[in-house]
Amino acid sequence: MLGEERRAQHEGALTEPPSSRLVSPDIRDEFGLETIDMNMGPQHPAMHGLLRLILELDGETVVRCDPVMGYLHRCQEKIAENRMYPAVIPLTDRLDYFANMHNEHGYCLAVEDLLDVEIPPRAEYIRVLMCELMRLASHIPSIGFLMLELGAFTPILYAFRERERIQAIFEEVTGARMMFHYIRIGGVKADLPPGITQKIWDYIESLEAHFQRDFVDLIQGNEIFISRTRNVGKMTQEQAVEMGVTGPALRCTGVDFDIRLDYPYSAYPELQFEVVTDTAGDVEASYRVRIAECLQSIQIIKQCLEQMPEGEVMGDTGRRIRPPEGEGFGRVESPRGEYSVHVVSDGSDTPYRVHYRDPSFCNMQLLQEIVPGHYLPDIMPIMGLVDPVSGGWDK
Amino acid sequence: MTITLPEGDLQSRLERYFEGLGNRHGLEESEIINNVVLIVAKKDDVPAVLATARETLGILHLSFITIVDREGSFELTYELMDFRGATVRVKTTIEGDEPVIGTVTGVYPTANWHEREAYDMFGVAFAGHPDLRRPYMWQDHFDHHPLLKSFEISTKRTFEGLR
Amino acid sequence: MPQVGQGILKGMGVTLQHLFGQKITRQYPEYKRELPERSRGMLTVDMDRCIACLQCMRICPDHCISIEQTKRDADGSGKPKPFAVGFVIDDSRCMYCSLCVEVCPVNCIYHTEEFEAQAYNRLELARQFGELPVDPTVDPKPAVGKKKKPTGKKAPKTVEKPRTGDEAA
Amino acid sequence: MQTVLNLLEVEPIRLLISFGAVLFLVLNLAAVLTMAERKVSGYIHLRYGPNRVGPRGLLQPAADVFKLFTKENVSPGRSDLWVFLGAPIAMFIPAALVWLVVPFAPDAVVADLNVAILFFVAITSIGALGVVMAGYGSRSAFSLLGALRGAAQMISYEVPLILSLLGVVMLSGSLSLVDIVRAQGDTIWSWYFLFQLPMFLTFYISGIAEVKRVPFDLPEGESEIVGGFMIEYSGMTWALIQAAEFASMAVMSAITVTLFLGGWQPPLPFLDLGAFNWVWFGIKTALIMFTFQWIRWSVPRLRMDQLMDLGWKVLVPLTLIWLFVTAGLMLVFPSLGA
Repeated sequence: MLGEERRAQHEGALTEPPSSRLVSPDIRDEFGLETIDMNMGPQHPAMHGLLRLILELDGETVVRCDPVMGYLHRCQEKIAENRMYPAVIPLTDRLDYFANMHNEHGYCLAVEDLLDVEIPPRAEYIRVLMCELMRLASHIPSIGFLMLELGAFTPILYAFRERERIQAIFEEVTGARMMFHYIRIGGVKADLPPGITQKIWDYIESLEAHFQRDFVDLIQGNEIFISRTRNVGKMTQEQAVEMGVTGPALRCTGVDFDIRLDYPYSAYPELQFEVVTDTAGDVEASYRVRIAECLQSIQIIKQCLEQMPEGEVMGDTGRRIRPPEGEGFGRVESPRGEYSVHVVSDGSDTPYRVHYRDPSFCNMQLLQEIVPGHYLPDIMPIMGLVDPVSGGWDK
Repeated sequence: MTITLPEGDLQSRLERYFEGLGNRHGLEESEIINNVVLIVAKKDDVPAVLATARETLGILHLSFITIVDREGSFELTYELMDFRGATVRVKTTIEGDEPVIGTVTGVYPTANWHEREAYDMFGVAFAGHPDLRRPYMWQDHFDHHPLLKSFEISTKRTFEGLR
Repeated sequence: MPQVGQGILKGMGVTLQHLFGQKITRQYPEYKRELPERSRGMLTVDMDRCIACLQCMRICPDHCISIEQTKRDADGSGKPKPFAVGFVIDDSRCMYCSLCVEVCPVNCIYHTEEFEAQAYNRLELARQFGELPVDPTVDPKPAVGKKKKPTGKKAPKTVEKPRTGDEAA
Repeated sequence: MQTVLNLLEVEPIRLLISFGAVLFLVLNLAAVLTMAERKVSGYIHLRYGPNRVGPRGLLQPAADVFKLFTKENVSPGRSDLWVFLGAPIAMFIPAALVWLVVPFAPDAVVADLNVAILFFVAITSIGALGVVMAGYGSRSAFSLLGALRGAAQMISYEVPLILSLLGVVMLSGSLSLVDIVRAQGDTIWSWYFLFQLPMFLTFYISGIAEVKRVPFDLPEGESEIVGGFMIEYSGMTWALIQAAEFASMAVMSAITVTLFLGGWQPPLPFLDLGAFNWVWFGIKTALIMFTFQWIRWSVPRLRMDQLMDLGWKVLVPLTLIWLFVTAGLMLVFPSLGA
């Protein structure tokens, strides 16, 4: 009984008249046409994580798209309120599990903002080095996912080969392949192990050697790829900005906003790199932006390895981290966009409030906006454009 | 349609925002700290302050909305970014057990989901919001708002008795 | 489209190269990769060295360590000291964050290279180290002491108070 | 012994026995092809593919069949059961029937029909029926979309498929596949794929579309409509659909080889193997099937409207133009015709 009631209420909440029908209601009634309601996900083979899209279809054209989240919600913000400051870092790893390093970095920046602690330069360089490797390990699979969604299975395996090799580097440096817990408040956990510099250097060179072949030649010129992605998910700069989109999804419309340059943090002011933009604002443009950002990341990693200073890797935070009352903000450019952390302290050794602004969550608003009017198969490339991660939007 | 990003150097922009917001609205407090313009506004002024920021001053990006439960009152932080290094942080406080504040979705459409999330987690209602459903929690039969300090979580082991 | 099919043929060339290329699969159960020095596997405890300071139990974000503490004169010095009679690590909860390893003052808890834990029952994953078994389902002492809420005064309405800094660090 | 061989001379018995042999071949071919598919995909993906069951994983198909036989056959609660269960059969039978007219070697053909091409065209069209039955019977939005796509796609691609056959028919002057192979001669440059290159490409592309493989696997479309018409199938019914897919893929390659690549004919006269010429047929068919798989693991999928554009706006005009060119050339050089 409860179930029936719940379902009725639920349906009532979701079946408001859609704003833009493609066939006008009069014609629909006259010919007795009906739209199909379809649930895409949460257990959909190509869906990014546990997302449910409630779709209203007119034939194969989407009339309304309503993302439903919460299938992976762990209330990380509440858990963080009950953990000591250092013990929150391994939890942030679980947020956006394709960009763990950036999550840790954002949280640590926020707490360091509260503490006013001096970070040794070597630690800053190691952080940047790790974050850029992480960006590679996130952008390359996201290109693979885009292709997987278009029906080509092969690029994802080449992409995961690269991710696997980067993870091997991470394992040597941090001790874990995915949930690193490496960046700490005040620095990093440990110095780079001996010999890893050469390994990273070798890996970067081998990646450069076959990057063009495996991720550009295989994909970029393919006529089917072009016809599936060009002008799909097209958005204007204004739309993207209004929806609060950041990251490659914003840059592919031509807005050159990159936190690394505009709100510099860590060692980025000392490094040379460009913000990559494209003008088209469609799925193909976002692919090109990601490819170019990978190349930029490779350049940043090389500079980091060359300019790496010597010295300590941990600032003096004291044995027990107990920031004064106040607020701290940390903001990093994660592979998906702006990742911000807002930490409120009440003077005790657990945070009073932690708020994560995850790019996956904010970018997903785009779906409601740009999916209606596209065909059903176009939803998947648009998901590749937005590239959300389940752990990110569900916190 | 292209957008125009703000011009001028950081300091002059910060001062422009500071004056632009301070002259139009009766602010409780305002100051510039590093690259942040910190504004404390009255609850009812917030949509107007944000409208000024968006339309007159051209600050394009609403980064996030944070709510802090101060047990008895709620503290809201609206973080605005102009894409070029300056940040405007608007703070306000809502008193009372049934907090209501005006929505800013008309000014910043991206606030839509941020406000939904805030409503879900704290029960802060946003008057005039077009679609105030809960994004995370169950849409019905769940009357709690988990991030309130009064919502206690247990440290008990969750699999007790599951075997 | 002047060069129809060129891109597809180029892509097919790439896949053909890989068809005859070196394979990268590791045949897992037969071939095991050597783990790096820092890799974090399942935890283990050297009970002889443990001084039952409860640091690891407090810091653990998942509350996966439970310790039963008594006073005992273990080293025969005539002075009873804290002694861990029961020590359980619940691997079904552990997330290998190594916080406990870092706080341990005598380095008696450490990561091994084991990572293949499996059981039919979640409770079987709780590994006992002490003399007495500890029930992992019973709530351990809260990792954070009863703190929260600075007593007496109400939390400030607006933050950005001048930072004193003496409390930090 | 002699009497048994004599029995083969009796037409109905010969037909039955040879049909049984062909059915056996088709069912085994499906198993072998799944194996080949997985190996090829594995090697392209830098993996090894299945390599645990038997030497180098060669017994994997047997294990698969055993698993699928023992699996429960689940049908959705509100499905139209007879239609639901009939669909795999309706898909499999046409794929198996076409083998009746495929000439493996000069005399190794079950039924040398003089209208074999018509038979082929008619039988492959039935395949669409199975797809529609599957989509309708399983009562799921995804299935229905898949079936609609499948029906639209298969019917649309019949047109370029048939048109591209006409050039061959005009050149050989016969509808019998055996005659067509004979007419192509035993040198690689006299086969029809050179002169009829646009027709060959059209036939090849529409063949891929007809057997619903990447880049034309929209009815399946696992990343958008999950599994399309076959989403609700499990166990042996699913296996039958898979077998039908692989059998139709094999039959499409065999027909391509027969029509354009000289069938059993050796590429050069001195390579003639006499009674073993079916080896040439096998090699060519395997090659075509490999290209199917190679394409499958290299390219993404088209969208429905682009698929239709390709079919109606590119392939149909192309075949029509080349039909006129062929006819004109045959008028000018009468020696081209058979």
